Amino acid sequence: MTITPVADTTQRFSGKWFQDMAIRYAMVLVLIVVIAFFAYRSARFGTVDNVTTILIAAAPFALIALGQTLVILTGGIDLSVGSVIAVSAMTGALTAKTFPDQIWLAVVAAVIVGFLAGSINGFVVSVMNVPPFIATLGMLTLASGVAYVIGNGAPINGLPTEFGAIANTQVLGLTIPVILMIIGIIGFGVMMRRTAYGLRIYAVGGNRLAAEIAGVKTGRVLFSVYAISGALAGLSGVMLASRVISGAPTLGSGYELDAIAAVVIGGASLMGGRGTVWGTALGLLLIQTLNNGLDILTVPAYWQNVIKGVLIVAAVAVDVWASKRRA
Amino acid sequence: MTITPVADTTQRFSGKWFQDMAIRYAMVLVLIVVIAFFAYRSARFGTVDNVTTILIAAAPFALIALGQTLVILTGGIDLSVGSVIAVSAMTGALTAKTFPDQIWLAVVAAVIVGFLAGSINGFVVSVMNVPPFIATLGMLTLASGVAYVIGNGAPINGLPTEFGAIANTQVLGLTIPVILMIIGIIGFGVMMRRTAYGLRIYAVGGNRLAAEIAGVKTGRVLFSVYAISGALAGLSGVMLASRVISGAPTLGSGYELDAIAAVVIGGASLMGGRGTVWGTALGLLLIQTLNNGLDILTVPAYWQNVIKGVLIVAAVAVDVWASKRRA
Amino acid sequence: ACGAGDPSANQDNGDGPKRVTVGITVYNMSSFITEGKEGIDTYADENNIEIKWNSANDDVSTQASQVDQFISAKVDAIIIVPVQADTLQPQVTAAKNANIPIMDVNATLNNSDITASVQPDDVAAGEQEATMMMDALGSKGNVVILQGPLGGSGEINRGQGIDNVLAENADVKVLAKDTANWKRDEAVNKMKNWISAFGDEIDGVIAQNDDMGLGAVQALREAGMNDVPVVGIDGIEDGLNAVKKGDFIGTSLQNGTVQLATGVAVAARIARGEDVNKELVYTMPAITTENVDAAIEHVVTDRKAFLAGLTDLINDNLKTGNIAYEGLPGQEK
Amino acid sequence: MTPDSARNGETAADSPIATDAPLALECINIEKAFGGVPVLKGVSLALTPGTITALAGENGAGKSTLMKIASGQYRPDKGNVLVRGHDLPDGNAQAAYRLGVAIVPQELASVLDLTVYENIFLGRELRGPTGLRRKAMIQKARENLEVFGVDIDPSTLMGTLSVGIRQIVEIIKATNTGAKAILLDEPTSAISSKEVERLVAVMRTLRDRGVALLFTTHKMEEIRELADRVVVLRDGGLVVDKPLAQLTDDDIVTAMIGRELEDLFPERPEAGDTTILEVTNLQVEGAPAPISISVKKGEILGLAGLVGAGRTELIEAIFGTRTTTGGTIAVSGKQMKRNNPSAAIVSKVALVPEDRKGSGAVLTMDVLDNMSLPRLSSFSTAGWLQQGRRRSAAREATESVRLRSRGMNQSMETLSGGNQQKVVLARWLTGPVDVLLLDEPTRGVDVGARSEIYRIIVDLAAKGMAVVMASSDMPEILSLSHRALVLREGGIVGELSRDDLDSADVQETIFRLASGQLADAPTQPSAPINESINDNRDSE
Ligand SMILES: Nc1ncnc2c1ncn2[C@@H]1O[C@H](COP(=O)(O)OP(=O)(O)OP(=O)(O)O)[C@@H](O)[C@H]1O
Ligand SMILES: Nc1ncnc2c1ncn2[C@@H]1O[C@H](COP(=O)(O)OP(=O)(O)OP(=O)(O)O)[C@@H](O)[C@H]1O
Ligand SMILES: O[C@@H]1[C@@H](O)[C@H](O)OC[C@H]1O
Ligand SMILES: [Mg+2]
Ligand SMILES: [Mg+2]
Repeated sequence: MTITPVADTTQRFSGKWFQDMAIRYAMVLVLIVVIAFFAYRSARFGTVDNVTTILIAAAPFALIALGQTLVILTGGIDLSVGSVIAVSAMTGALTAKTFPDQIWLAVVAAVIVGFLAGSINGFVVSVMNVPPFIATLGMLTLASGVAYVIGNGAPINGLPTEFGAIANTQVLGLTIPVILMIIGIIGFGVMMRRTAYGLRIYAVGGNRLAAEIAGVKTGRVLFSVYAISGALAGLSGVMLASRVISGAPTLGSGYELDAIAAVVIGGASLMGGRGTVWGTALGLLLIQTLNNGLDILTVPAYWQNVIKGVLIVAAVAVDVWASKRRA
Repeated sequence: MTITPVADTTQRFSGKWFQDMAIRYAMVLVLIVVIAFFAYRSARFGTVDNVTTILIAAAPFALIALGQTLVILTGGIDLSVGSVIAVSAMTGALTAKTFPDQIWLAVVAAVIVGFLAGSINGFVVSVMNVPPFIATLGMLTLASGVAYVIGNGAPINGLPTEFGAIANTQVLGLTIPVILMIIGIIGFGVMMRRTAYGLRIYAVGGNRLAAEIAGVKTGRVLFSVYAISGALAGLSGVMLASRVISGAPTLGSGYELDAIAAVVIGGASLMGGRGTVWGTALGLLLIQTLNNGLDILTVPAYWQNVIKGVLIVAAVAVDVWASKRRA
Repeated sequence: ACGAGDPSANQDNGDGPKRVTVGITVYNMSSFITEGKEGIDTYADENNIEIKWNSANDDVSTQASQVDQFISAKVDAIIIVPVQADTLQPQVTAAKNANIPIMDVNATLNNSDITASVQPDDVAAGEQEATMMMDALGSKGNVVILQGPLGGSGEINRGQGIDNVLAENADVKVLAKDTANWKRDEAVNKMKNWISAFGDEIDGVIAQNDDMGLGAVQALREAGMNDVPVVGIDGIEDGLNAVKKGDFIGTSLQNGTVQLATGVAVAARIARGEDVNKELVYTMPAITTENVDAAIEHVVTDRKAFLAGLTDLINDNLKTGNIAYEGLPGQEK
Repeated sequence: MTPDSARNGETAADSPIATDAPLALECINIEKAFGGVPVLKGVSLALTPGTITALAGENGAGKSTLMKIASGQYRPDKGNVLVRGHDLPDGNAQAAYRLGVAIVPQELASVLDLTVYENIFLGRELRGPTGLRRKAMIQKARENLEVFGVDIDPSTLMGTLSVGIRQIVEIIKATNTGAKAILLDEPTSAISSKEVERLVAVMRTLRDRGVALLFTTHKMEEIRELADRVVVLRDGGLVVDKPLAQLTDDDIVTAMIGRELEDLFPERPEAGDTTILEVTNLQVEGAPAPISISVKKGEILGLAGLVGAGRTELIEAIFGTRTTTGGTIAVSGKQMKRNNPSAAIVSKVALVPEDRKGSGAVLTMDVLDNMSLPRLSSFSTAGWLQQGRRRSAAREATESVRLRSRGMNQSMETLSGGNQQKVVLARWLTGPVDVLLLDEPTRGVDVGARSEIYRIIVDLAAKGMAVVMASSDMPEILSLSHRALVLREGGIVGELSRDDLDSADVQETIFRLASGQLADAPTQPSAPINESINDNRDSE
């Protein structure tokens, strides 16, 4: 065949390669511009301390954004993560209060609760064929209710200080949630590229029927991504609660939008099949950098919203423009 | 040809007819069960007064749910309506305060602001090709910021009582928002069935390329649905503000989720191309009936969430099951 | 403002007070409200009052519908803990027209048709916490301020109180001021970012409630800044503990159990046609290391006993007019 | 016919056949590259009113790209398009439509959630004072469908129809717009010869009215029958542009593939004796009666029929993607779970579906990933992909079908249609298969590759596989099958042995069986073509 010799060179510069580069490149560029602006305006922005501050704030979002990435890749959406964070945080706090000597139990309990909530989502979506938006909206409402029920309407306070150790312990200068975030991004990034499971997720989102015909057990794949998303929300919830040593039923409320935004800013399509973990990490970084930088410049909250709204759209518009140009 | 005589019967009992019936029927059934339960538990539920209360509560949601239906039919989503309500309410209130003698100006100003916000969404989606989720999430953030900026962080109070006339005047026993809701549902319902514009909205959502090569100005169609959604949110905003005679930057916050839920419960697909205005009206009625009935039974707020979450999923699950059975 | 039903219909018939129904709509089930609800339930049980309870999920329009429902259900009195000040005018008018007394409790409605009010003095609370901070700083230094949700009466009035005090302390500079929406997790990130921006220029943190103050404490701890004074308002469990531990220089106790139950007590009296003071102000006692132990008993450790004495406490308070009295050291009837 | 449509018929018929009018469509020096790789290298093409031009070329030669540029879907890098002398604004499909260009894309662009008639009338809806005239549109759509002998209810949802019928609907849509230039990208790939015949008649009628038509096909007979002029692309360059009369078949094929073609169909070795696939009383949901078939080792069983005969349904039912309510399926004597595609794959049954866009390929993924999907577990150890192993297996399989791609990492959606088809077929070649279910296996595949695929199918059969092949391509059925079944309305109406298939009048026999006629050759189209093809763009 004539193509074989050409293949090796073309492969590196194939449409997909270019597109990938363009997508990453444009968003990275936007991020660099944003960072440069903040660094120019404030000498404190670039300090190690402040980078740590950004990472710590990003960590709980990163965990749910990772789960959300998998869900969105299958063409679904998980609106429930915010509430699942609340219910897990409450569970974790309650467990810690009940077994103050076995703090690890709080983590286990929170993750299990998150996993269960996610599994219900997965069941409702994959077996009962309820559209993910409704299934997880139902869970959003339900879990938020349960979070209040657990504390009988009130936050769980007066927790043992050891509970704070979960999120506030430092290893090599990084707190545990930050480490989990880094492990999570690398782990899921590699998983999506290097494992059969990752490939199946892309296939289910790209074309469920075609995946089915190619022998993928699409129901199982669907179920699993929601379960994973739930478990990660559980982990995120207990980390959040541990950081402020309190379980509140309002914890995490509204986080789902930020998580979904990070995924979509990162180039994923809500129709499924398209997107990467690295993209999500970028999107997350952009949002968190904006939050931090605007606070540092003490821009009032409502102007922050105005600026953030415009910048997020602009960033994605640049990205769309770039990826079209270079395709 | 042999079919001509058969045609009339097959058409009425064609797959689509059955499917339509099943979809409507199942959800109507669910609604009837819910209503029957509340009526059985509370004598007050079925009173004219209470039905009026439900309708009044439903009206502002209905307006945005109608716009949302069009947007979702094109395969998009409009997350910004909640904030557009806020910014329009603030505009309306400010206008009423400035021109207390020309209350109608407040309505005009609010609708124009909503329309402008929607037009920006439409432009960003149709011309700049930014995914609707991001475009309208940006507007959600931006408009919410602007709403605070308008009142400089505070609500606009001390409005002329005439401002209250907009939403609280009764015509034939119904308030103006309720009448707008009824006109809106019928008007949009008929529009989607009877006009070329309606058909083209379905086509753009079903397959944009197909519409494009059939000469449909898909960009314009896309633009228009966001503009309409924005204008309706503006109308909804000024009605809300008038109802409580106050403009607050938090007005409407979170309404987008309820509106989208109504559309999806009504059988629309978030992928576009599928759904009806009647379905949306049903979905809306279900949500509002639950809100009202659970309040009347004074079910504690958090248990209300638990129940609502389960029931919404169950209703849609029944619907999915039924439409599959009968398709 | 009056408008309660005719007194003749509300006479005691036989033993105990007549049974009345009070419809209550609250902005949301915040922890403050949840705690208060316990007080309400306790008081209602012991005083032949039926409560219809609705939560508005922070939505004005929902709250309007809930008031509509109470009116059509012909309750004997309505209590509103409003989502937003200066709202619900048409609904209040409708209640008046239906001869149903209507009250605002915990946050103001600003409406001349309101029958009665039980309100915290948020301006005084703001002044109180700012004064504590001035004392701690020796009226010199830089502070940051964490605000409640913008536009809410809590934020506006406490902010006013803080500003009043700051106006008299020219040597204290406000480095930054922004909302963390009453929330601990929002406050910790906001504070962390301010620490990035200002480092040890920050000499004190004024938080408009305890939750945000506690978030600030966490942020300071993470940054290794252990001697920056923080002050809050509310006297929630963790806030009181923070005072005890020295993480807070103080707080102001807004005992929801007392405040909301007082609202119900007033509503019932009006519904029964009894005479009662209709403009009640709850002045939050300052909590410092001096009296924090007693406060902890009332709010946390001895809550059962406190609830058992609630009816008597409120009935006494209504006679003296100091509805915030709960027998803390330093408090006077 | 309603008076209404008669009037429209007249309007269209009135349009003069202008012999010295400007060219209907002109492409001048078109260049286009994707990601730096040139796909069209300066192609010029002129369509004269009242002519039919065939656009031929191998898979990936650039035919569809050229058509997309001519219809405003793509922006050319260089060069421009003139429609009746007017400049076509770059990449503006709506402008192209308004200037009178209609297209039937290769990857059908139907709105699946709309009905057949809504699809046909989209963009030029019939409107009255009270809004859409749905009844009138239904009536007209029905007449249009009759031209092709398709008797479906125009109110049927497009999404419930098979690809063949969708293709017909799209042809109707494009040929009824009153366009002056009509581009048909492989219009015959999913329909049987009977419908092709109708299409031929329609295209000739349009030509006689002065419309310029451009069509692509991989079938020589169709070029012979229809074209006035033939244009051949190779590797993005124009290699032939001549009147048909000046070209032989061999000229065309040689121009296309750059070499001479050997025999299209290989020799079929005898089938074996052992039964591999045994389908007993399989009740397909909605079918009139249960179906039984059995296929022997090494046997190729052809399924013939008209569009909508139920071939696809039968094949899907066996594989498990269409619900069956009774009966048994056994592979090599072992009972297989019904309604369960993964069980089918475990039983070494493979399916190449008819609708490659809907159910064949995962367009968002690249070639390698699509190739590895069916055998992921054999390409991974403990869940980890063995890149080397799957890459070499995929490369081997794609080479055997002569895939033209820019490497394994090219995204599926940027492959040409025929090359996508090759991937969907080739992905099963990376491991053992006992029963191969093929539904229109060479849909859109060029002659060169087609002969490869036939060779592969015969080789696989020779190695002991049982093959069931539904096809609308008559020569394919006749020359490849050991045995053929004719289906009609979801049931088997005839069986033809190898001897029958070799007999001279076999085509006619199949037609008769397939259309339920007892005597005579294929009938005339049910509605007179001349009157039913008209400009429906009358209501704006
Ligand atoms: N969007 C795109 N991005 C990158 N490459 C593309 C894109 N579209 C087409 N190509 C490439 O352009 C070449 C020509 O494709 P085209 O679809 O025009 O071929 P074709 O002649 O129609 O083939 P077929 O007979 O298979 O339909 C192919 O190599 C294809 O991979
Ligand atoms: N009378 C009819 N004429 C044409 N199509 C019909 C008719 N009745 C039903 N159909 C459609 O044809 C479908 C059956 O077609 P199927 O795809 O199974 O057959 P096929 O022989 O493979 O046809 P194709 O070649 O178009 O794929 C049915 O599901 C239905 O949608
Ligand atoms: O003090 C605040 C209280 O007044 C409000 O009602 O809820 C939040 C509290 O922090
Ligand atoms: Mg092609
Ligand atoms: Mg078929």
